[in-house]
Amino acid sequence: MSKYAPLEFTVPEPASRPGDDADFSDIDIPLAGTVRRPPIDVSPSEIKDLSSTMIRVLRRDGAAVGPWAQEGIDDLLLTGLRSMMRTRAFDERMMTLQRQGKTSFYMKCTGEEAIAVGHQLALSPGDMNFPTYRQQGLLIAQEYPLTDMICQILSNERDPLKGRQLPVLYSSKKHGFFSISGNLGTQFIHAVGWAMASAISGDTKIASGWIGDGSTAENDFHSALVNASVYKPPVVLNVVNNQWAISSFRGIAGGDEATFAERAHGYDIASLRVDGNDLMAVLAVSDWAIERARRGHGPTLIEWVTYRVAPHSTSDDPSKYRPREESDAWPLGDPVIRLKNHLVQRSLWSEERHSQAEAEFEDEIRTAAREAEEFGVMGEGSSARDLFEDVFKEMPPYLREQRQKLGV
Amino acid sequence: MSKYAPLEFTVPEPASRPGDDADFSDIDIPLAGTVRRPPIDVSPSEIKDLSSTMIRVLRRDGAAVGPWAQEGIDDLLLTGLRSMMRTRAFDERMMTLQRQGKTSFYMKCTGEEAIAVGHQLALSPGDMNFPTYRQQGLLIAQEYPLTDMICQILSNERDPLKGRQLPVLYSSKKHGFFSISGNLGTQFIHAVGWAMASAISGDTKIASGWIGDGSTAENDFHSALVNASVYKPPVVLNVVNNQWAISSFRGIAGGDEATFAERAHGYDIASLRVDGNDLMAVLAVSDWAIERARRGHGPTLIEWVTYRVAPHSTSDDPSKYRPREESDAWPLGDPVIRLKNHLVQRSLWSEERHSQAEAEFEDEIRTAAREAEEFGVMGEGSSARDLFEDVFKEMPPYLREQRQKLGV
Amino acid sequence: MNMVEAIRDAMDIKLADDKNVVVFGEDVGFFGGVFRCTQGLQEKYGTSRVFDSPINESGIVGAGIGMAAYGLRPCVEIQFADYIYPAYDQIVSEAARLRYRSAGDFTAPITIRSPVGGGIFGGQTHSQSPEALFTHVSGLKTIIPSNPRDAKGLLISAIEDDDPVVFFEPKRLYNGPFDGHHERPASNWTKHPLGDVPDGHYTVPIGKASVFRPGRDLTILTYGTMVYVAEAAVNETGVDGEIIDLRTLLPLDIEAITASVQKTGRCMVLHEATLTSGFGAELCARVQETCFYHLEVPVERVTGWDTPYPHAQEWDYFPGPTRVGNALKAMMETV
Amino acid sequence: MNMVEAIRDAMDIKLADDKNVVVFGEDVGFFGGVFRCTQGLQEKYGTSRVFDSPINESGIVGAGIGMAAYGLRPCVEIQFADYIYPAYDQIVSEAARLRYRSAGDFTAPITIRSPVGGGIFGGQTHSQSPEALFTHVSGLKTIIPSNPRDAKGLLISAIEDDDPVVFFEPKRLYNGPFDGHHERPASNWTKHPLGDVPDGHYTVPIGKASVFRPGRDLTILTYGTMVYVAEAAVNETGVDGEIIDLRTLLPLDIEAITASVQKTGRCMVLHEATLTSGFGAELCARVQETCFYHLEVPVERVTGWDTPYPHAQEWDYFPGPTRVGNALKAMMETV
Ligand SMILES: Cc1ncc(C[n+]2csc(CCOP(=O)(O)OP(=O)(O)O)c2C)c(N)n1
Ligand SMILES: Cc1ncc(C[n+]2csc(CCOP(=O)(O)OP(=O)(O)O)c2C)c(N)n1
Ligand SMILES: [Mg+2]
Ligand SMILES: [Mg+2]
Repeated sequence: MSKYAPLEFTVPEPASRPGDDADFSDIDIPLAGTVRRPPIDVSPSEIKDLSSTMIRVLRRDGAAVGPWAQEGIDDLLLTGLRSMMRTRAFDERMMTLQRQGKTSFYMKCTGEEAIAVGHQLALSPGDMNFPTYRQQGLLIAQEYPLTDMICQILSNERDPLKGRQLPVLYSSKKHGFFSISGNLGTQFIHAVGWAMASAISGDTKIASGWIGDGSTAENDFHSALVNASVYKPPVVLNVVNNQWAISSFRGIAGGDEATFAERAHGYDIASLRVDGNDLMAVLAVSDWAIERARRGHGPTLIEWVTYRVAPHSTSDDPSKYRPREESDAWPLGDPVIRLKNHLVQRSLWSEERHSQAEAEFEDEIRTAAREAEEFGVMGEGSSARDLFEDVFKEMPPYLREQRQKLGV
Repeated sequence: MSKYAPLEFTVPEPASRPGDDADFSDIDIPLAGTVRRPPIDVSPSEIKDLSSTMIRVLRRDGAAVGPWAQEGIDDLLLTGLRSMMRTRAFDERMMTLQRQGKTSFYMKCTGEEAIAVGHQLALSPGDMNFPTYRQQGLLIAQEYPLTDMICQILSNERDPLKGRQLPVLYSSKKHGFFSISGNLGTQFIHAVGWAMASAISGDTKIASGWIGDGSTAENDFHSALVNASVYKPPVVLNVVNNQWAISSFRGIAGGDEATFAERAHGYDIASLRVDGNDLMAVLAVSDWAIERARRGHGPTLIEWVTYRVAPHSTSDDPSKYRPREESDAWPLGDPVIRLKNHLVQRSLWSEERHSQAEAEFEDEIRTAAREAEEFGVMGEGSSARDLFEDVFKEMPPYLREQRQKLGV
Repeated sequence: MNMVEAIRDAMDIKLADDKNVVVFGEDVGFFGGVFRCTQGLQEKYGTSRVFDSPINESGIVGAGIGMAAYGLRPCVEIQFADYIYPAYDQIVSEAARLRYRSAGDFTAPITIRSPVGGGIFGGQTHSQSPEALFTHVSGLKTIIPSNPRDAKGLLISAIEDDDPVVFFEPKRLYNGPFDGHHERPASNWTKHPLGDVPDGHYTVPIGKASVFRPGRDLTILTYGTMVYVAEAAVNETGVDGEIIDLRTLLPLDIEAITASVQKTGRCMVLHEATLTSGFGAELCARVQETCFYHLEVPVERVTGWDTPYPHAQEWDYFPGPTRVGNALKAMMETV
Repeated sequence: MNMVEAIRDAMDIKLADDKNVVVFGEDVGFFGGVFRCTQGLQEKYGTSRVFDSPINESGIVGAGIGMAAYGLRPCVEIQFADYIYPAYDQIVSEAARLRYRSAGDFTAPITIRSPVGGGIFGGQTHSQSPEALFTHVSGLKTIIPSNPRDAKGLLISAIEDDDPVVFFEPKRLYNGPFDGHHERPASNWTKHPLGDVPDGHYTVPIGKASVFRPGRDLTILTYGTMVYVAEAAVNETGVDGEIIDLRTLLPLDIEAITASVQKTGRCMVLHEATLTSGFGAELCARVQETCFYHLEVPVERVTGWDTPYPHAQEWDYFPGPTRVGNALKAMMETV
């Protein structure tokens, strides 16, 4: 009847599902050291190519190469390695606590440690992160007290958030760590607003916003980019592309044919795509974007390419939706091992020191956990009185009445 | 103290304000006929350049040139000219009605007529537009009864929308014209959803979504693009960039350094930027995008570059925020005059026929208005009973009771 | 059958008998939903009928409205009701208004499913009960079933309804009736008569309450999880409460409510949502309008407090059987 | 001074005395707002303090929250309350929750101004009164002034408040008190005592109602435009109604309400928003809780109907003086 064939509806599918072999052949990975490093005041339109490639520093053999390789940062690299290792050890310990029924819920960042750790090391005191639930590295890299973190996870008497938040949704203004929302994406525009405020106030502080690949689909991603585009505030917009959003792969967020970094083009925002499992690349690109922002050259969006090795959370079983061995096949490797290899090659580190450090961190965290558990687990020690505090600055009479009704 | 200078906050400003000379020197206009015409199944990444230029067919001297110039469409061009003229005459008459206090409110599309008219002429019966308030041309180009339109504007006894909507917020399923929302942007994702439904149903119909430059900042713009990116449904996403959104210029929507067409790049959606005051370009590009969609090659975003000659609405006074003579300086000219020149040059039309047609349309519309006014003006003749209908398909008892209480 | 299975069964039946029904939302496709409500449906009906959506709640509802305007009947999932707010504009300004503003020219028969309520230690963003934010919106119907049998029948009704329906599923009831005694072992639906779900197609009418437990002393107006909390409190206090399970909040079954309260002369309103401007306020207002001269004591609201839903203090927030029981006794003591 | 001028004056004073105050929203910068509330402020304070925002309500509030977390005090405008829904998630999940979820570590002292109400022939998207959708949200304060003097003092209080405040401005009152007699010539504020606005800085406390008109027969609880409709109805019927102008809906001045209703024994609740789950429901519920034994007749709600706000039938929807007057008389006749 019609000269046109019936239309078809297509839904993108990941390259592999449970039972298939893992397949990452669709991910193009340029050799380390091959991507140029533009000046920090470059105009966004001049670096569009940098959103479609991948900035990498650490070569497979451990050498640091190319224009993004920084020198004279040995101490920083050692700190980075330690922070990544501590983050990983922390995650492992917390999983154990969850299995022991001491907390209801936990979320690991295994395989993604380089991103938060490296970025935090590039920030300055007073700068503000607007994180998601997978940036524990931001706190751990700056010596936030592990006991406090665990008290929050256990929702106990010493929980800095007084039992009000789900485990892992930390908040610490002092550590430049904005209160994590359980609602995805909302913080991205907060980061932009905070950065606008810094500029309005003639300050020199910058904001760093965080979002997952899946959450870029949320509308707040757009409001953040539109406002960043219009006012050019000092903000770094980090997209952590770990390939998965619970059970849906990056293609369900429209990140299959175009990269997430390319989203920035239409907004005249500088953007870079980076190997997120390469701590040296993370440090160098973070430095670049932070300096660009702080010098008044405006926002940068960074796509950090990585892989969510862990289940989404302790409530998730990824073997239901992706090949079990997918994470082993992940072509960018393990960020801890890659940095270790570099440092060992340069004799700044050794296998023995690595094992020692592992033991040391395990110990440190076990001690912190023990200390924290003394104040209760699974909500023990939280006070019903706290239920009514902080709804407002001053408790209005009707809330006082409700508290009385509860008898606390 | 700090090695960094205090940050500064900047807000984009238009090139000229009241009292200044109009200035459009920042708008790059390529010569007509110089932009290539790719095949309809081209991949979005191969035509990124077409979002930063401007597809134009009608030369200043009236000739139609280049790969987008279509031949053998003389009748269509004449229909296009007439429809544009009728649209303009309609707007003028409605302004008069508003000044006479017969309607409370009106919105003109003066200077933008080519876009809706041209696009409608490229659509097929059964296709569905999701318009804004400035696409009256979609209805007028397909002989929607003017009396019905005016009855809606007068909110009278014969108002097809029973007095429930603000004037100009038409709805006509039969004419492929989705109910206009007073809330900006919401319809863009509806268009995508409708197109998804067409594909799911194995249909051959396409949807056409409409949004203004200012409204691209709304979050629904993003949800539309994300869903269009993921499912690649048969939809054309039209951005009418008329430079202004009430008092704010395109830069406040982030459309100053990047074009609105470029927004599509990060979503892997084909996009084209077009001279919206050139009916031949509108026809050709609409054809291309509609055919692309209908053949299953997915969505296209089109930025139509034009200028809002009229005040935002009858409640607006643009001399408060832009130079009074700005519209005369608009470099893309008047769509009616440009097409007229082309047709006259080709002897398909003449100044006399033009004047005759003007008189004819004025008459037609005056007659329609007179007819419509017989059914009441300014809400006269609307029924309070209609207040309670159509809240739901069946009126629930509590609404029946409320109607009784009102005594109608 | 538990409530998850009942809900899945309803979608399964509608997918099978109406080719215009489509099901989508975050993680609902291959994976079958984080609460498994759509498990197996994609395999059975294909990716054109059951599929994953981007993480964009506004887009889920917005695209659904477009599909509905085309002629489909989308049944979409919002992963938690706490995440429905990004879609609020599409629900309120678009789905709810489309029929009215187009004088019936376009309609939006969309069903929006979403788990509500707390009791799963989910903190403030996995526990909310936002039903009152929808009952204020003209043009929407709001349903909250309390058991598998109603859930299936009401969900079929919702999908078949020609208007937009917000369908809230009390997540604490997915696996079993829950009476608020969180310290006791959880019970499950297999042992409960309302877990006995008829096969095949049937409907439970929208807008009709059910008398969950007849009684003479006092009427308890409630819905969702709180039905079982009310039951526990009645059993524990010996107050012979008549428990009305509203099932649909809008349109409200005012006849059933009035009949009961006029009989008992006392009325408690019970919900998990915060007190102020909760749906309980509307119930109070209606009851005192229709039963003023029958009321012996003021209508009493027992609800969550006017605070966000806390994490560790969940059971201090939750209006459990003790709090309900005390209120019941107090209401019976008042002269 | 009219209400627009009073509101502008409040922002002017706060912009001058606190460098952390910033004002932004759609068209509020160079142009001064579609209702002219910010006219001249950009010229006076510069584009860093007063500026246009993109047309993205969620972004306006979201950026405002980020700024507030930094230490600023944003006072933002949503052009019409009908367009606040896209920002609903940012208001509910973020602004209202930030202090609580961070245990006071971060706060969001943001003021969200927006014109509400109908009576301007604006149709369903320029007329809504969505206040009840905010009073259900813990962590928010909601204000609706009814006159220039209160508007200025309350807006200064709102900007100085350390918590998020939703500040609704009845647009029909911008230019003059409006009693619902749309067929009569409009009056303006110059002739009204409450249009006499003090110079300089002063505050009207949040959470305190005012007795707009004392009376003995009956209490009318109302706010915004409806205050004048109540006054007209009282004058026209001769019922000696005590009109309480609530001014703040949350926190509610329950003491003032209780004192009045216990005195009069009769209570009408009057608002323009739709009936079901409107703020009137909460008022009914509270009144019957605190004044049950004083009430001689049921609390009566006179409100907009449960329909979208129509265009042509605006005055059939609007609860005008006739409808209010009839209800007043009926309430006095009931025994
Ligand atoms: C508004 C909202 N919608 C849905 C959810 C449920 N949810 C929690 S995490 C998640 C996936 C996020 O994926 P991504 O952004 O890629 O982050 P990742 O978990 O991979 O770090 C979803 C859907 C939520 N928390 N908030
Ligand atoms: C959600 C929403 N926010 C704000 C408005 C008020 N408003 C109506 S039209 C308009 C400007 C739109 O500009 P643009 O999208 O460029 O379209 P144009 O008027 O130029 O055709 C604004 C802000 C609205 N109608 N809806
Ligand atoms: Mg992810
Ligand atoms: Mg415009």
